[in-house]
Amino acid sequence: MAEPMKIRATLQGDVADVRILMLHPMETGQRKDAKGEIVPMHFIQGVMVTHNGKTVLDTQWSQAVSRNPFLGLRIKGAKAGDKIGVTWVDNKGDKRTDEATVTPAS
Amino acid sequence: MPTARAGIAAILLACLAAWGAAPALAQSGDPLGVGRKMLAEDNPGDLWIEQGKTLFHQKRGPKNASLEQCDFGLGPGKLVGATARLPRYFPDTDSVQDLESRLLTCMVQLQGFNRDDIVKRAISPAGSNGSDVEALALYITSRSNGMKMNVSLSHQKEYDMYQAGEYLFYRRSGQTDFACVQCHGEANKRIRLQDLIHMTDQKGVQEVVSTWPAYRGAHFVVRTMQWRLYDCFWQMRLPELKYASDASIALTTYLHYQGNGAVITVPGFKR
Amino acid sequence: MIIARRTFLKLTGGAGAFAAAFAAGLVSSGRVLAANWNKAGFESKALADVMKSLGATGATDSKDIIITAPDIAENGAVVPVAITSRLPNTQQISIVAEKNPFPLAATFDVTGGGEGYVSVRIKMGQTSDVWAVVKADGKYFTARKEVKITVGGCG
Amino acid sequence: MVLGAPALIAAGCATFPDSATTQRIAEKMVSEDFTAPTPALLKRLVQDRSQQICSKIGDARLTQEEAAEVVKLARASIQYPSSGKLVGNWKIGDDLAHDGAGDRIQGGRLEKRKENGGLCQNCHALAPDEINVGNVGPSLTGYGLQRGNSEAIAKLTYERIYNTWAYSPCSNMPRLGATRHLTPEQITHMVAYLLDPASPINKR
Repeated sequence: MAEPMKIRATLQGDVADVRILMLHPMETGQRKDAKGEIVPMHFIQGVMVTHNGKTVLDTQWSQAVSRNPFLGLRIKGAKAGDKIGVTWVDNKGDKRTDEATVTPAS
Repeated sequence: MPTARAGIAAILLACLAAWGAAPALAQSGDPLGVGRKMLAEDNPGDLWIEQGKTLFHQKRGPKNASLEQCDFGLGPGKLVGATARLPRYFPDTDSVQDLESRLLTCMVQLQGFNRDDIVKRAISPAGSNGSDVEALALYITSRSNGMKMNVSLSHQKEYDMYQAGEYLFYRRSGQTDFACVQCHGEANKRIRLQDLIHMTDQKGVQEVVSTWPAYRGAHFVVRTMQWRLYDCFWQMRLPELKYASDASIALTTYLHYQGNGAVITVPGFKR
Repeated sequence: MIIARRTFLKLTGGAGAFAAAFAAGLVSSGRVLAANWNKAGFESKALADVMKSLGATGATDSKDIIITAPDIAENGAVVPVAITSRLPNTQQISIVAEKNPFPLAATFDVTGGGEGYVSVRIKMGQTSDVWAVVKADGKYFTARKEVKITVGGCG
Repeated sequence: MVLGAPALIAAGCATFPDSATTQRIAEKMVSEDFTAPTPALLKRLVQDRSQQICSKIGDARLTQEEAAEVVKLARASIQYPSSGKLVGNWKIGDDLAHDGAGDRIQGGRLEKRKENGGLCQNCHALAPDEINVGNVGPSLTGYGLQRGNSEAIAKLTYERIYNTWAYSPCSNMPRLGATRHLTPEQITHMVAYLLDPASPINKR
């Protein structure tokens, strides 16, 4: 079951600083569990980030991205209140979409 | 003991000074700092706060009850500022309890869970999704974020705990001859590359008491103070510290009291 | 600390780990959902092959690409890497850990208002150069930085 | 700022337990609050005389008499390898110096290995190019370069590893031989690692 992401989007001038944390095992397919059995490969392959519905970043990941992944990016021409959408898809077909609002710098 | 330490240091420094051995790290500034800062800025531990909140309010266990009636010292369900005053004496159990032992009491009494079952799972395996207790401890502590640690020793049992904790902090045993102070009694020390917090210094001990529960980078889960203490005894080659035992609460009482005034900021991020 | 080291090894896997993982999982599963996922690149074992898969063979060094990463990483399972490209019209950024069994870790296509900046955390099995491969205005540029990996811990 | 005893205690209404009471309470915890796979392993918590003396609380100092007793006990503890050879194989010593494992207890099990690691890397700088080394103890880089490798130095080095309290009573360093963490033979390899001109620790 995919857990919610944590998305922070803070305005710095007209650039939104976006920081995304995801809960995902990013299993390489080699780790053994407590019983000595191989944990199957399980990792996020793609993350798409949208700004008011328009794609701004489209990523391809390998299993070399760390467990509980972090993704940081910056979006030009953003305003407070803009919507940032994030969707990830993993190699098992699990996916998760979350949304956040751009907040003014505090 | 300071005399003894100074003694060995003096002997060896005298030899070393002659040709000025400087550790590689001292020459290259702080090659670890960049990474530590980048990791701490975006802490995956945050992802467990919501989980803990859900677990806290959910009706669970044989008694199908939430933890909303759990009293962490400020009254049933009052969480804001509660952990800033822990450990403390609780009249209902007639004992001094830290956050995790109090949580255990509530999970047993209010929710009907079996104590041994919870204890067995309290410290989750590395690389797992974490335990209920870890998520709950983080959520409850996060409700005191921004507040100052303010542990009091007004009950006799709180005094006794504090004193016992100090005694244990300095008590050497086992095949490494270690007590806590052997690694945590001086400034700017490392085990391998890992910084050792200087716990006999106020700033150092404040860093300890204000940053647990913390996300442990190498384990990918949130760890608690109980885990931290357990893991130290493991490394010291001593027997296993029982979860939520008086010895663990004594050490926590000693450290938390010394760290009074520290601003709680959880989850911490530990390498 | 031995538990950390074990965990590290388990979670990152060795060379064999990645190879076996690919053989067992990805390649045969056919459940690759990201349509544009660069299978050839992610399966490449050498930097040159990664560059080829990206169409970046012959890319030139650029001082307008900045790699922010630690000189020494305490935990090879979580190495923070941020890439900033000041090249005009930055379209794509790839991160490559040269000595990983499969060096290509991630590729980011920047579109619309996206800036030439990404930050991510990757697994590294050993001390290695980390490369940023940037496509800007249709051309490829690179930068690199060495990251030393120590298995942290106190045991 | 160095911490002292809690001055605030005076403001409360509880009484400061005397040290005997504190000891009784704390020792009860030690005996009840730890588990081990066997009773013998649980005994690791029991202090020997030297450990008792060396557990000074806070700023309390070791008296001259106490220091002398610790030194005397330490001297008496030192055993030499049956071969009589104090300098072993530096390559084995190198491995040992970088091995921090062995004899830990987790999940009701003892980490059993053929022999324990030497733990040196945790606390001491070793070869000049090594980064992943601690600094709780003094740097050992160039140890042999400074001291040479005479028989007298070999004996001193052996004894300092076997029971460092013979020279620095109550120092932070474990009494690696006296507590049986390492065998006399293992210690001879570490002596070689420290003294041999070919050892990486003595690289210029």
